[in-house]
Amino acid sequence: MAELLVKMEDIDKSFAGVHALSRARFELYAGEVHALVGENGAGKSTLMKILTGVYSKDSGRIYIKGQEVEIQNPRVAQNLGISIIHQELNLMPHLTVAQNIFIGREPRKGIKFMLDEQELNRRARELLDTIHMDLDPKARVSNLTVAKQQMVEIAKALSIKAEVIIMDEPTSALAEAEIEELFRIIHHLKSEGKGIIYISHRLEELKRVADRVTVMRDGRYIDTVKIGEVTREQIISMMVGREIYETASAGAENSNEVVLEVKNLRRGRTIKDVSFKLKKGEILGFAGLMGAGRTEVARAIFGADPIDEGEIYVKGRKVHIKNPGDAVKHGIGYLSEDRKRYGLALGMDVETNIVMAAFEKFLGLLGWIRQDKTRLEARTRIEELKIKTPTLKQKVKFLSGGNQQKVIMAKWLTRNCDILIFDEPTRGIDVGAKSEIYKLLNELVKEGKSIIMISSELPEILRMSHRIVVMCEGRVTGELSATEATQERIMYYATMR
Amino acid sequence: MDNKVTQKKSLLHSDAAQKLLAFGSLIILFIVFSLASPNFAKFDNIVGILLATAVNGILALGVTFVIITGGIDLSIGTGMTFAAVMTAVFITNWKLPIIIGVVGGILMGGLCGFINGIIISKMKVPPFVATLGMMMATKGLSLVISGTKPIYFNDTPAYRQIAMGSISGIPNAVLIFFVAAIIANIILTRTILGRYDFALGSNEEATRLSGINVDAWKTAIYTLCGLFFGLAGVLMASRLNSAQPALGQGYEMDAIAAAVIGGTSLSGGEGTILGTVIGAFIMSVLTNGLRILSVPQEWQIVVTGTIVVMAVYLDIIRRR
Amino acid sequence: MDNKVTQKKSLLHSDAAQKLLAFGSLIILFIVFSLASPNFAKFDNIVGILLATAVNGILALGVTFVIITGGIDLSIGTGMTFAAVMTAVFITNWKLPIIIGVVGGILMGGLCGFINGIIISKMKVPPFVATLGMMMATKGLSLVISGTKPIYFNDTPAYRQIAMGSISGIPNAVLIFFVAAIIANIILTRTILGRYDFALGSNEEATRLSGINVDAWKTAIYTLCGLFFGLAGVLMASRLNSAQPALGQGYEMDAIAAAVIGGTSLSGGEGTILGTVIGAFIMSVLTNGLRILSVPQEWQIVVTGTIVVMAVYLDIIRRR
Amino acid sequence: GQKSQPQQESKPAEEQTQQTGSNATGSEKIYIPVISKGFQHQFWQAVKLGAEKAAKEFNVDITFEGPESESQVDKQIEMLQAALSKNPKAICLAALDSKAVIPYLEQAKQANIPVVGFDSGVDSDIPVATAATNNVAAAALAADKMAELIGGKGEIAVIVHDQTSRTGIDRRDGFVNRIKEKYPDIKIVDVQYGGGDHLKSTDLAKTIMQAHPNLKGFFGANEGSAIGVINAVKEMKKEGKLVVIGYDSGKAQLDAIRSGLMAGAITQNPIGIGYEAVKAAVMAIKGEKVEKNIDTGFFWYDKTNMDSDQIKPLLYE
Ligand SMILES: Nc1ncnc2c1ncn2[C@@H]1O[C@H](COP(=O)(O)OP(=O)(O)OP(=O)(O)O)[C@@H](O)[C@H]1O
Ligand SMILES: Nc1ncnc2c1ncn2[C@@H]1O[C@H](COP(=O)(O)OP(=O)(O)OP(=O)(O)O)[C@@H](O)[C@H]1O
Ligand SMILES: [Mg+2]
Ligand SMILES: [Mg+2]
Repeated sequence: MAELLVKMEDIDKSFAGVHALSRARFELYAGEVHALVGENGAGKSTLMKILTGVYSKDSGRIYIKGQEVEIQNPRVAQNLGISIIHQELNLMPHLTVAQNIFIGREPRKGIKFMLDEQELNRRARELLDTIHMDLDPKARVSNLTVAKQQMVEIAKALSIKAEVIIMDEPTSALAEAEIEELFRIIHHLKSEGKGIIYISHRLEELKRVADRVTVMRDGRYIDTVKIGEVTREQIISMMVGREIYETASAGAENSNEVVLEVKNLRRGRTIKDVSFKLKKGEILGFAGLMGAGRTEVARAIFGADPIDEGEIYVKGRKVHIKNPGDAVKHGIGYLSEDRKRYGLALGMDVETNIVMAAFEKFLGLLGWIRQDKTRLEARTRIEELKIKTPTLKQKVKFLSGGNQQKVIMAKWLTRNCDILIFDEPTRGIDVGAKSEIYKLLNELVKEGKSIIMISSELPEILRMSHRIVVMCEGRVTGELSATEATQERIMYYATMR
Repeated sequence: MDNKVTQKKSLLHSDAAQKLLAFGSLIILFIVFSLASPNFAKFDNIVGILLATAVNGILALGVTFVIITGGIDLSIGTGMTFAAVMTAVFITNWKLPIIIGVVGGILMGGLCGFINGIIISKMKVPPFVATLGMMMATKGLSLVISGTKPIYFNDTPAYRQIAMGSISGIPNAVLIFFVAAIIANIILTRTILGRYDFALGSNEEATRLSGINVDAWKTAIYTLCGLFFGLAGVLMASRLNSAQPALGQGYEMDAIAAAVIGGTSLSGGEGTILGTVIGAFIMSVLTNGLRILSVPQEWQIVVTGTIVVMAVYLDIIRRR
Repeated sequence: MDNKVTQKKSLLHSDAAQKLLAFGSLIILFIVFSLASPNFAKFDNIVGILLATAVNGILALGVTFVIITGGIDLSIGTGMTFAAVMTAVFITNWKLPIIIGVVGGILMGGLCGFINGIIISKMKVPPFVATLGMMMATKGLSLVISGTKPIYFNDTPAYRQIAMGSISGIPNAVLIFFVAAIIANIILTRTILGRYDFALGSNEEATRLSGINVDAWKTAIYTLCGLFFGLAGVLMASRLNSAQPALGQGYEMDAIAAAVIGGTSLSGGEGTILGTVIGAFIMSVLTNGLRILSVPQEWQIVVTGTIVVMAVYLDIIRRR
Repeated sequence: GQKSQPQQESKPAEEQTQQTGSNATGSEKIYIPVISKGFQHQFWQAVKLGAEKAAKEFNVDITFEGPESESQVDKQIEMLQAALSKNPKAICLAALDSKAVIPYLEQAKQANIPVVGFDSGVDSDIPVATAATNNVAAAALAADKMAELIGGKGEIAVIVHDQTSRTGIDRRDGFVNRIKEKYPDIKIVDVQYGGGDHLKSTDLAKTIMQAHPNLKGFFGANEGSAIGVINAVKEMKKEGKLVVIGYDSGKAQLDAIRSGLMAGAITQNPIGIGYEAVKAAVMAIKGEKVEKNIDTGFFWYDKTNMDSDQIKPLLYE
């Protein structure tokens, strides 16, 4: 049997008011990919943060290669040969790709403190080449898209010659091609005898990469099983403690009323002539590879970025959207793909974030906020979307990723927008929550709302959309109805340059 | 039994207890000075402290709003002076009724704040630079307009009553400060302006993408700050019975310090009016107490510096 | 052909051209003043401007490092004075050799910075408050130590040469400033300290998670800033041939303004030494030019404020 | 010094009656707060010296404090207020704005606390005495000397410490008006303000000299301004080409006068001001009659007379 690299026993951790882990357990052998799954807030990230010295455990023991260790800070973890790709991006946006990858381990020359920038870039280039990443080492990270930033994170973790590599939802921001590349890298690492901890909500991935899977629920250890010996459904029922219902598409039951029409939209080099129509009561899927320009289109329609050319019609009337305020007035809401940067006031409470876009509804005289009303509204939304939060006044930054996403959805539902643009709505969200969101999307369109859903997960696009628009390099290259769409056809258009 | 323990705990962590504890440093200072000098806790001296806090406190209230957005306003000190000078011009030079002069002075403060807001939100000049410019502009203009001479309110003795008239021994300036603090607290916690104030400081881009007119609200917040320093100018002029055109620079740091000592975070998104009021009092109790104890002036400065750091440190420990 | 267009474009967008453009406001100011007064562009006056920039420039260099971390240092002005007083104590009162006095003075600055760093990183006191405390402490201590009297370097005439000796008409202070700027630039762009400086300002938590000892590096950066204001103190004392204990407050704002005008972002993660140097020059060219033109002082202030805002606005437009 | 001798001898008896007369708790000394216009500048330190000398002589307690800059009228008022809370027997005050302090003086009067003004007067008859220099006349004397030394014509410039403070205004106006009235051939090309900051005044003076290469004379209206001018002359290597006139003393100015860099300066009698103020306060407490206006005088000094018995005690290093 291979060497036991990591053994965590009876780990307990509480945050103010939240018991995040109770007697959690985990083991990792050399040369295995060990998946860790659980619902949002199950404590996966917390457990890994304890292993990497970000949080200190309240009690419990950690053994690395049989030795009991105390991991007080991230440096200790690094020295023990543990590296991690955090779920939240942890990059220095003002630094370049290469500088980010080697932060803390910069090559020096001459005296001890002098940097060898050339060597740094060379090594970064080398690393990026070996893992087939198309990134410029000298590019500033703040100029990269989320997907590319995620790749920088991966490169950073791999650059540490670690024996244990933790990946906390590495694929949530990636498209198919990069995911393939990541899997190739994982197989390679595995063959070198490294241990990999793999956290993901995309359960279909597990069969392809993982050897064993550990399931957590409510901060507790549930079970560890060989991946070949369980079905997806079994994993899900271990995760949620109940059977899950996965909705099918609502079917093409929409009217022909066009609520949003975009004509010849252009913006810089990223949007080159985009036209499409959105009908009432329809989910319009937007498919494409990373960087196809879907996010750009969404932002442009929403008025977040200025457009160079093009016309937008809402319910047949031509509108001029110069800023998000205009868009909201015309009943358009936008859920960004990067919820922390663009979606949430992280330091504020759940209630405020929910009513943020619709304060007008709750105002009394002189801008007075009717707090009874906002509280009621927030409470209703929390129940409706099953948002897990201890109180209304909890700061959003302490919620798990999935619940944060639900808070943003609640915000737009409160605003009662008729046209909703969801950019990667299920990114980083567990199966349970995902199915809830699908159900919700279906309910919304039944109520007569119209949805644009941008997603890089083809199964999701295929399952949910009434129609699918495929983009490639800033152009609309194809449009498919739900009945004619298949993965292959979408990929065909998505690569049609 | 289990229930009791929880109750006890919740009492300790209750809001009221928390708020009382926040006064910690202030109370300690107060007790120490009272024990050290019999003259400290006298009614007259307390009134003196209150009065000394009023102007700086009102400045600090205004700048609290700005700091919560993650911005800064360096023009509050000289802007206050500008408002004072304009009030004096209205009342003494132009012979306008006092009430119009007062409202005019406050509005002149608001105007400065409005211009700050426009430069920051529309021209995208960082708040530090924009308000630094306004600081210099108002400082210079005060001197130009007044002819570098104080303007007195000798013809209008009623003007002095605005700050120095008193109700049962408490000067109006103090009452005005408390009323201003209450209003500021209501605006910050109960109105949409306050909510957007925090939202801007917490995540400006997310706020914009929620369809909120970020530029307009930011301008409104700087304008509000301007109205506060306008009010401070009116009170200052009233207290000195004159507009002193050279005064003002340096006051912004005292006010910002009061807000920051009171727990307002310079990176935005955090702050309370109560904290700012306490911060302002910590500063003036310290100054007054050390004077009462006749500590040599150079040592006063050293001690003040040390205690300010310790007060904030205590607060940090308390919150853990 | 297509190639040519690209080349042309890349020339315009080349680093060199970008840097030249950054001088924009400075060059415009220079041309305007040269045209307005024949006395402005004279060699002696230029040297005067350079000399007037030296002390503020060195302060600005130091504070640039701190601002890049997203922090602030308000103690640079009075810390400078403290270093000057200590130098004078070493040399004049204790009769130590000049070189030891100079090194000692610089190290005293470093000590102040070190204490700032410890209070900020270990005690988690916000930089604004910690350095505000240090500002007061050093201000008071300078007065205490000197007995509120200037300390002269009359027994050691060589001391004055440190700043005022000259090489082909350029005073040493100016040369020292340029050397300091070059060293600062190397530290900021070529050493690990500079790298972590940006990393801290860009995302402190991510830096910590990368296994970097954030506290130690932060302390190092504040210490470096202290060494710079220590050097400024030595030069200042040398130029005035005395340590003036009452001087210093207000200098911090000028230095911070220079850094910010030069494009250093108060929210951290951005800044260049070249920018700071240009910022410092913009400030002193403005002051000098307006004085040469004998603009009345009150108007000088107004004009300076306006131009500072405009210079930054121009820079913002240019970068778009 | 001579007159105070007999008073000092009769002091113990006086003090006894004072103590029994007051409701103080036994051995408490008479307390007199001295509130000046500043404390960091050399001039104020000299005033403090004089005040302390008198305090020692008459066996009273004093405190000496002042705001950091002469524009901080409100800070001075707060000091005054804190001082009033300390039950003083008298107060010495150098008012920054003589009108703005009047209400507080009235408060003092009601509490039977005699007020003695110093350095400059207060527009009120509450102060029982004022020990001050006539700054306008003093600056006019500087103007006369300037005219004499540059031969009655040419360009001159002035650096003043402050544009708005009483001393700044008086010295500027005293100098400028005298030149305008009496010396039509002298042109004042620039009057600027350096805040009393040595470094800023140096750069300021240099710039003025750049702008006006034909400058023949330069007046610095306080110590910091004067030293700024001297530094500028040194740095521009214009030693001997310019007549520099200063104000007050301090080591740097004295050295400059000795070395000929500075033609001379006006000195007030800061030690005398502090001494006379406290002395008058003590006399007022005792109910003795005090002179309403104590002119502490001002003098022109230069290389020739600075070591004389008359001038030397007025100068401080
Ligand atoms: N710093 C913190 N302060 C307070 N509560 C926290 C903190 N970090 C995590 N929690 C809470 O601990 C619990 C576990 O969170 P964790 O992030 O480990 O979940 P997760 O399994 O990684 O979820 P997800 O799949 O959404 O990433 C959640 O209830 C979360 O709200
Ligand atoms: N801030 C930016 N600076 C420079 N280029 C950018 C920026 N944001 C996006 N781009 C570029 O614009 C193009 C379109 O990106 P966009 O994010 O819209 O694609 P997408 O289809 O939404 O893909 P993703 O799956 O990554 O969200 C890409 O080439 C991307 O690199
Ligand atoms: Mg997680
Ligand atoms: Mg996208």
